Amino acid sequence: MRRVYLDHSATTPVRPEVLEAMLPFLKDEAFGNPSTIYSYGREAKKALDEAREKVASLIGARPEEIFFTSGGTEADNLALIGTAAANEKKGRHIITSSIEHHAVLHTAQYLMRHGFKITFLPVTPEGLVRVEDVEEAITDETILISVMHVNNEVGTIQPIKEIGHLARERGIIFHTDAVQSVGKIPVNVDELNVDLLSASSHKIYGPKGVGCLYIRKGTRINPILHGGAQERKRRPGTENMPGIVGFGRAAELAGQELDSEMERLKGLRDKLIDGIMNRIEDVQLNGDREKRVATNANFSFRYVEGESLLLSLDMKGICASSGSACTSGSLDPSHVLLAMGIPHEVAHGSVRMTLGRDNTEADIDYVLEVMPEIVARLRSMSPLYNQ
Amino acid sequence: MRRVYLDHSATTPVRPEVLEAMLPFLKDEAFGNPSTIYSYGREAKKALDEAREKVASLIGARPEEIFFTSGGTEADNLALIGTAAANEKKGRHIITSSIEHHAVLHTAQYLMRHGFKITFLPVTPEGLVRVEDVEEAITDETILISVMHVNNEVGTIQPIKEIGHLARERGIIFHTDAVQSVGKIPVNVDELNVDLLSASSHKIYGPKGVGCLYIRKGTRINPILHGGAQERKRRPGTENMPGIVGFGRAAELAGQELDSEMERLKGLRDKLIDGIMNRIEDVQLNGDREKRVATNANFSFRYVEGESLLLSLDMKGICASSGSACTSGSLDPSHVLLAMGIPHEVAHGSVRMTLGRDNTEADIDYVLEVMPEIVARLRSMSPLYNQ
Amino acid sequence: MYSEKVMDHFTNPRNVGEIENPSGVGEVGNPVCGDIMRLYIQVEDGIIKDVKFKTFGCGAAIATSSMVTEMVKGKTIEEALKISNKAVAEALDGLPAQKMHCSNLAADALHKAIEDYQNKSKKAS
Amino acid sequence: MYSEKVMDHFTNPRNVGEIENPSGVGEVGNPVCGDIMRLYIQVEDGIIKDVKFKTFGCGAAIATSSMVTEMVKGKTIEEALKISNKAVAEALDGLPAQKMHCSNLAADALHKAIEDYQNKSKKAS
Ligand SMILES: Cc1ncc(COP(=O)(O)O)c(C=O)c1O
Ligand SMILES: Cc1ncc(COP(=O)(O)O)c(C=O)c1O
Ligand code: FES
Ligand code: FES
Repeated sequence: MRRVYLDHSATTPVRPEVLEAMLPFLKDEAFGNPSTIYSYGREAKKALDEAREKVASLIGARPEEIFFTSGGTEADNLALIGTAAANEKKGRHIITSSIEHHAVLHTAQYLMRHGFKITFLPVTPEGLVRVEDVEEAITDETILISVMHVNNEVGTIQPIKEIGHLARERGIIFHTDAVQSVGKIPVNVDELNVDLLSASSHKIYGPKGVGCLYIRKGTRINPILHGGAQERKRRPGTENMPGIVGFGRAAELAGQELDSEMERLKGLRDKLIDGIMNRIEDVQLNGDREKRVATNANFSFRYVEGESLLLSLDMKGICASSGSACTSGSLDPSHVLLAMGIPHEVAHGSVRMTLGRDNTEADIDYVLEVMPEIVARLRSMSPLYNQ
Repeated sequence: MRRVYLDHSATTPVRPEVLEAMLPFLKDEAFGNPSTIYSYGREAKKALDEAREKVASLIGARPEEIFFTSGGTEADNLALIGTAAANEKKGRHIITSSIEHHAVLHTAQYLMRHGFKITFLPVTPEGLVRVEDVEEAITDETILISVMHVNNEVGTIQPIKEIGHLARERGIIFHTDAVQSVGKIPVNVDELNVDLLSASSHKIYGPKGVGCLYIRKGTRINPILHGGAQERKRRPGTENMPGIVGFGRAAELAGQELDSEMERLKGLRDKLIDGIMNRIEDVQLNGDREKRVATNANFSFRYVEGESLLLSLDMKGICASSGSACTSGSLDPSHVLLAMGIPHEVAHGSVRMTLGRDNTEADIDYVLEVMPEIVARLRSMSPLYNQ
Repeated sequence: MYSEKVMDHFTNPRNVGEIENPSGVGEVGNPVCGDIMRLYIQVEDGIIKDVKFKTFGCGAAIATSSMVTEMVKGKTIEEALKISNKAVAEALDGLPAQKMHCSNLAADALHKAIEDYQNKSKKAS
Repeated sequence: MYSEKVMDHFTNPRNVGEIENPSGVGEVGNPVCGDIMRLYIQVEDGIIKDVKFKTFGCGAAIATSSMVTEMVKGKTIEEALKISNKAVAEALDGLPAQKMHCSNLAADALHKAIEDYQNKSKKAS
């Protein structure tokens, strides 16, 4: 059976070039601890520095502003909790959006339980944060603004540059969760006016379990983990050398291929979106059509529930994900779709398809071929649907 | 030149069998996100469960009591901060020792800055915590005792079982940092009476960047990172699949070979200790000779400074580490040696050699051959030494 | 995640559809997730001769719907009333923990359909 | 971590040893890490004819000790007094940031040795 992987926003396979770069660190060739002074350790230190340069270069930062973490989640936690702890004397108000990833959302809620005031900004029906809303939300107490760059569910690109401009004017620290934008659209920390930026390796064909927080020089932030002096005392623990080296290589490749892949995937995505909309009735595209990353398509199929759609797709070899309540442990449908004002029952029938390097034109043709049957079959079982 | 790696307590190379187990997760064979429902994801979930079983089995725990983290440091932080946060209404007193790894020590100090009272227990000159001292330190406010199982610098094995017994009697949560004992001596959470136990993969020939916290069922503990629902809501973030699978395989192999390796390494270690003590004057062994892990030797060479000793060893292809001020960023010599009452200048000349799978009898012979020359050369340069 | 039995009933659900002029209809919505199921029964001489369903819901919801229709066909009303959520889940070789609530849909819809039938019968008599 | 020059001076340190009846001796302890250096000079006609050291310290401490003895040999007292910590570190192609304090040892010991020589000369004259 054909296998079509359309869940690249969930995770991506490690590229062969990346694995190759990692292998010496997974053998006894180069296993040293970079904190040690003997030759094994010095080799590791060198590799660590190189990886840091590569990641820095992808986002226009300086190497010493990159702090490796165990992933996007830890980077987000460090950004929010670390900034809150270091600046609480200045104020206890934080602004974020209602469509953030749980790594930001739940961390903000944690801070709320610890005496911080959090503004969760609304979004437009297209899934965009309004700069005016940010401006209005700012108070003298505001110490941090955290708005994601690209939304992981609907792929919308937020007005980070403009929000960053505002934050800078007001002297407020600005964080963006760029886990879904790095490697997919151009990201430059200076152009975006951000002080903190989270990225994750496994979204860009690097290994899982590694990510980083960019911290602009001079930004006040405390560590959230305590221990050794690694990562310039901001993130303790023996460095995940194979992971970090893999992340570095993945970042390097992502930078080289960014323009061409963006172009190619945009073509495939548009074909997918147009194909689905033309072939199937009662379907809507979620998220702004223009301000959208090239890899994301997100549909709601009326009268159909998302998990059963996913299972049906899986039986045809297609991997996708959904914003349905039934696939989420919490049994609430996607908070992102709800924040966009999409009714519960429509959100319930949503499917996200996210494209990547391995996808071809033929993959899209295949999806367009099987999707109508699947939807029709499920609708024929649905008590909500009347032909 | 001969290479002799004697820093296995710092980190170990990944075993070939472990790499083999990891490889499918570093290729596009099995890269799925275990939280997804399609087939790729289900395969990942299965591998995750298997790894959890293997790690659980090595320490006599149930799989659902194993929570994967990014390493030993995060496990220690989760144990201390998570327990403190969940139990602070019961009391704000924590007991730990003065010879803990920085991952515990600095976390305890962080909690101290946040209103917790911390008792740092002293140790005997042999580097052992006294059970009576623990008993005396307990108050009605005590919510957590954290004492490491095997010390990473001097290899002493602490009376965990007895402390655990005390803790259980008094209804106090008991954590042990077992990063240096798991895979090196038998560890069983029930026999040891522990509620929380930290372990790290890269110390047992698994990959860096992964570890776990064992949490006994029913133990009150809060997460320290916030985000997705992974690890039964106790540790969010996309799972480090290759790392976790590697950790699982490493744990399995460590369990199988524990007895035979322990016996073999004990022989090598005794040969090393006796050889050094016989061949070189003015040298002392640090740490109890009997209650000591089979892999550790730690010497203080009078009149010689540790870093220059390490550099000299490195030039002969020997990798070791030291408790000298000059190798530590902080420029204080090892807090462990100081806590054992070893004078600053003696601690300054200490070298730790930690044995592992790859070491042979011939390695020890080589070390015993070159060490006397090196020490003699440095002593001849030392203003403190008079032949 | 799902057992083979669940996947079988999901892929080839038995008794999908509607019954015209049924003896009873039960419709329930799952308050936890928002899924919906409608179940039709045709009763003759106290025996459930025919049963059909329509479900808007997850894989488990569809599979349990299908399974309950199989379990109930040919049973007396009394026997049918004894079919519990647990029994449906067990007949499917179990459901994942976070999906146990889905099995409520099917049994509840069945019991509502029987109630509807009994109410109608009372009125008729 | 260390430059090749540092490693060279660490491996083959120049002028290790003591001078019997030296013109001056300087001993300093590094308050930061506890390392110790002793430096002997032999002065003739205002020129440092010979110099020796003994150091208990890290690789950087030994290398800077060795380097400073090389730099000072054959220099006049005035020239020697101008040798700064920075100059020693530079002559070694630099030191890692956390090792810059080590270079203090060598220059300080030198200046102390000269001071000792000058005190002795004063007493003698
Ligand atoms: C926008 C966003 N932020 C954060 C994360 C968390 O990253 P990680 O899985 O590396 O912890 C993800 C992905 O899961 C994401 O899509
Ligand atoms: C006793 C002890 N605890 C904790 C750690 C930290 O483990 P990790 O390096 O995996 O963060 C180490 C090793 O560095 C250790 O030896
Ligand atoms: S019925 Fe909605 S989750 Fe199963
Ligand atoms: S002199 Fe002690 S660290 Fe260099």
